[in-house]
Amino acid sequence: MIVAKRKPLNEIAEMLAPYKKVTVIGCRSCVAICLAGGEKEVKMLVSALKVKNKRDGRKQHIEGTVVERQCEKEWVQEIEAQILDSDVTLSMACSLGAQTIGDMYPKHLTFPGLNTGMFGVPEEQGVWSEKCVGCGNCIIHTTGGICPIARCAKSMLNGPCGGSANRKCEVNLEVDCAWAAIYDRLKLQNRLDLIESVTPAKDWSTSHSGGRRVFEREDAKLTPHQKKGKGVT
Amino acid sequence: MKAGSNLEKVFESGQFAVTAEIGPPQSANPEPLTHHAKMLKGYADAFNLTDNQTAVVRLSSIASAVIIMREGVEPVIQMTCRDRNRIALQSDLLGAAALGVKNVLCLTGDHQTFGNEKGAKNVFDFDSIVELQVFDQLRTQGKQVGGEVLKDPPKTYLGCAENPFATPYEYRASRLAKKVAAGADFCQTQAIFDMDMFEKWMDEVRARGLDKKIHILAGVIPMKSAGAARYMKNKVPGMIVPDHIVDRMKSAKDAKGEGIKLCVEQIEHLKTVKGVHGVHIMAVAWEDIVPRIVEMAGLLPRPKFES
Amino acid sequence: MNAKIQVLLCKCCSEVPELLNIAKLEKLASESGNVLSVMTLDALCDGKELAMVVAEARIKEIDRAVVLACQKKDVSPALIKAYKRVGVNEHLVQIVNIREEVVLPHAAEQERAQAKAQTMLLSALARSRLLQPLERSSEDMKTRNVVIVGGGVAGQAAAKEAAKYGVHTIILEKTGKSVTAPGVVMPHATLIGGKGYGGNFELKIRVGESLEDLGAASVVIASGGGWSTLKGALAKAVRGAMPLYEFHQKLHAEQTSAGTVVFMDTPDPAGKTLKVQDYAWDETLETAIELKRKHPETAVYVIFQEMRASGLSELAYKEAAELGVKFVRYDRSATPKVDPKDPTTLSVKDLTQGDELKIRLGTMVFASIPASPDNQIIAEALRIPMSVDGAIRRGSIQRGPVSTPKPGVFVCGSALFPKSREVAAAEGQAAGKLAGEFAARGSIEFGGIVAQVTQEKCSACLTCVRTCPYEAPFIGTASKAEIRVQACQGCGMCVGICPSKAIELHNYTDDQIMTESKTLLGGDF
Amino acid sequence: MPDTRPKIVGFCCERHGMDAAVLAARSGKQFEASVRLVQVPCTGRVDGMHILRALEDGADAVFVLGCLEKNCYYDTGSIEGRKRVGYVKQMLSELGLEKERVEMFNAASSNSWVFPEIVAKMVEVVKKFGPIGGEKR
Repeated sequence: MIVAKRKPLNEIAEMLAPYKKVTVIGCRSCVAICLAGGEKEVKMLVSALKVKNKRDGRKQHIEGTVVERQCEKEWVQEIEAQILDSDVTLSMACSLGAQTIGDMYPKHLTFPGLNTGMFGVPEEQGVWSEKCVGCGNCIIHTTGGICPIARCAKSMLNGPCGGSANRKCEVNLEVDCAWAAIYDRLKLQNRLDLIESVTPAKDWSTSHSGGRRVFEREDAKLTPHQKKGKGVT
Repeated sequence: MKAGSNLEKVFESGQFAVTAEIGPPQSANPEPLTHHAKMLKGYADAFNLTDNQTAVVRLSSIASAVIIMREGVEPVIQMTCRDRNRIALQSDLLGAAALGVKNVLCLTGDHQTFGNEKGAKNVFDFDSIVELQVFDQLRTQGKQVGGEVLKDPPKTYLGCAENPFATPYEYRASRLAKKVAAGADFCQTQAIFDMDMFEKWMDEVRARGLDKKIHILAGVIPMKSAGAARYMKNKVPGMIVPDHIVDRMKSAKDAKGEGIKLCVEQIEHLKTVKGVHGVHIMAVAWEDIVPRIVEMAGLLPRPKFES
Repeated sequence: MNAKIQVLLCKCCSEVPELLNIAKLEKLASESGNVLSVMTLDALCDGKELAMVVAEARIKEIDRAVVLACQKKDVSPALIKAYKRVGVNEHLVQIVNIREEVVLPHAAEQERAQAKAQTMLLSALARSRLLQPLERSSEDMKTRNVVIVGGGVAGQAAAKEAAKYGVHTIILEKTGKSVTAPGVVMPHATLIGGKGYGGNFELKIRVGESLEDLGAASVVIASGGGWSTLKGALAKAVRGAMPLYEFHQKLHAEQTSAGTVVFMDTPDPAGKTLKVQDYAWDETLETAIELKRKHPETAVYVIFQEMRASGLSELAYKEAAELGVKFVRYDRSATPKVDPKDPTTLSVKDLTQGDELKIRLGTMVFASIPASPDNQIIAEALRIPMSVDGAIRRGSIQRGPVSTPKPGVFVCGSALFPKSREVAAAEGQAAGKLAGEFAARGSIEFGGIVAQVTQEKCSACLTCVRTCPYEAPFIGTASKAEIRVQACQGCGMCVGICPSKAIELHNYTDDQIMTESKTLLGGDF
Repeated sequence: MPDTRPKIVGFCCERHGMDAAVLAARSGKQFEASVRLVQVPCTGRVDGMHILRALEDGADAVFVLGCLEKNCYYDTGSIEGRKRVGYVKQMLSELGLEKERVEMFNAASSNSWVFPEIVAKMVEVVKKFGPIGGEKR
């Protein structure tokens, strides 16, 4: 899932300072699960900002609300009035949610309350770790199910670098070397032959490197006839 | 003098500058570079060496610069942000300076999907404006972007490129202003075919007083054929070729001759545009024609300075 | 819904009126919304005035009460019972501790005390209006089985005690040794899995080679320590090294060999695998005394870093010394060593005397008991926590010294930490009593103040599932969290942590809590 | 001039937290009348929002009082409570507000002196920092 982290509150307060009426919008999907932008965080943020305003003697109306999935127009539409009634919206969703609101209401100001971090796995309560960078061309069937692109600091394709010591990454000694883990996994699976074959240069055109990506499925898309409102006449 | 390059001296002396482009070969053979350098020597004040232009792998621009310098020709190296991160860019700037390269043109770079390595992972650690800013800080304060201060900073004359014909047009003068603020000394424009539009942009540039802060080299491309005109009109993003020019090339009996004539006319006109301090001739794969155009445009002889 | 509140002002045997103006409080109460009755009582706790209270409640059709008195425990049982008779739900009776929160601690500040009492009254009224009547339900236990894991000293004592409550005791003994206990004893049986909650556990057990299901009303963990896992450099270096337990058995069977006996705290003196409190000092001392009594000629050493002989065991220490047991204290920086070339000599630097001792070894006995590796399986089967060193972890002492955090699961003996047979037996008896009592109830009561999920808000993030110590929340068939009310203890931990604010605790909702604090802050200070 | 006095809210668990307050009173201890207690079943029920909202509603300082961590009636409740308070402290710090205004305490019900100490400590905090957004009292 998408893992995000709340921006430092002083940064948020500064962003919002010039505006009289603020709506804070959370999201019940990924960011709720990663404890960054669900209803609880929204309510606490609203309250914390109010305490700060009280201290600074600033008059600012702040209210919070939450939508099911902020990255989808239909859910955002439900709170349209609340959004447009404010001077600025602080999105407590990932950047996708913030951009959805921004795209829907281009004149309206929408600011990010979170820093969107990564595709992460909730390893345990309160710990999320990056395991995919969305390169668009998955190879983990050849690497024991462990992604070296995301889990190796150098995204190496052909085994561990020379900096690996005690099976830890040279960049962060707390982090396991991805290739040590791959080795163990392949050994366990009796597939160590794979470590001998040279993986050639990766085609990055499927990743963000190839430009912004849009995935489409023709069979899933609604035809103009099916669309409500602005269909064909 | 920032770097004391020939180009800088031309600009500083207030004379109308001429630069031209030399495309490094798609091979390890330095011969084409030597050939062009010999042939073009004395016809332009400095020569641009493109940096894997359109993301096609070519002999590196720094190496090319050194090769043409052996022939007594001054290079302007292009440095794009596509293939190098800040470590490599700063390192190459130092390396180029050490090799005697004095002019550097900062570019973001064409996306690799246009070239012959579509599967490449791009870098884009910087964009061209950040690159200018970082290089300017490096040359003036000797300070790296990471904060470390170097003993002997590079002496470099910094250039940039700007395209008055790319959308949104309203942004274009602002982009130039940002590049000026970031430290650019000179600017090469995209090839100009639509003079009205260029002049409109120049109006805005002058209104902002930018022409006083940066030397603008107006870009021109001599065309060999009507096909080339059509290609540039339809296929090259951010290029505007008005119909009358395409038509003129189409109806010409001697397309090459017409192309040269057109280019010379354009240069004659650009000389009259206030704030334009020179021209940059991009004779893509037609470098041989540069001497003739320069001569016909009355830009000879090129100024010489005591070194 | 229109709340009909009765306000009771207890004078607490006239302690209250000495400081507070009761008339003012009465006036404030009667002028507040929804208050239909205000009564001032002399002493609510003596029960004499209850009839009057409920008579009035009946007439005024009162449905809730705010009672300004003392601590809840002291006034509520009788009052709640009385109110119940006139149809006032027990969860709508709110006790405000005016005596201990105001009258006693602010005796010198009449004006401020009065202001505080008034604010507390208003706050309680505000909260009272938001309260909901709650019902409790019960569920029959499907079995009266008390399952005891482990047939050692503690397990046997537990079975014996539990059986007194007319329940069905079942001992799971992992070995084939004979176990003397009432009820069923299953040899070669271990607990390997389970689900459910106190009153209705469904356990999975392995008996020999086969897997079986076993229902249980309550469970006693009496699985002992990990004697068998004795490891460490010294244990390996010395031939004939053994755990205390084994030596103890040998001593009883008259099978000890001649020569010096060294009792040492741990086979791993430099390691960090065991904590000092894990050493069975009581039993070491007892064994050393027994040995010295039986074989006075045997040289006996006790080598230790730190001895924690608890309570009366201090006397055993004295007795052992008098019998000639030599005590040697060493430091972790100079741990006792055995020369690999001569594994019969132990060198140790005596911290007290300062001299280097060379002891010729006969038998070496280790007093440490690592936690049993079985604990892991047992803890996972019953979904209870373990301590960091691998023992079964006890719950709050408020729930009793042999209780785990999970209702219906009790623990005794060395499964908690190493201890002497006597203490283990006593603990077993205690655990057996509680487990027997628990199972004998025949039904479990639940409900009232429990958590409830608003499923539309739930993101199924599992935070509640992971946080709850009682496994009350689970993700149900609708892929949303649900609360297993039978297991819910009403602590509200899941409520406070839910990132989607999808859970509320009955009568401690956010709204109720924040209304209370807001009203409290609204008054004069 | 009632507004010159510190305003302190304490969220107390109904186990050791409340019991410690009651025992203090029964032992004859006197403490500042500025403290207002809100009873919760367990400090694990406390939500950062409750604390922040109390500050918003006029509290100068807020404390949470639960069982000792190793002896929490609900096993891990006071650990949860401590974490919630810690998060609010972090939020206050990020905003440049005094994190000392919010504190977690643990008490044993058998301890009569700890509650008055807590109140005294919080009163000191308010004396030091004054009300939020006002003159020092």
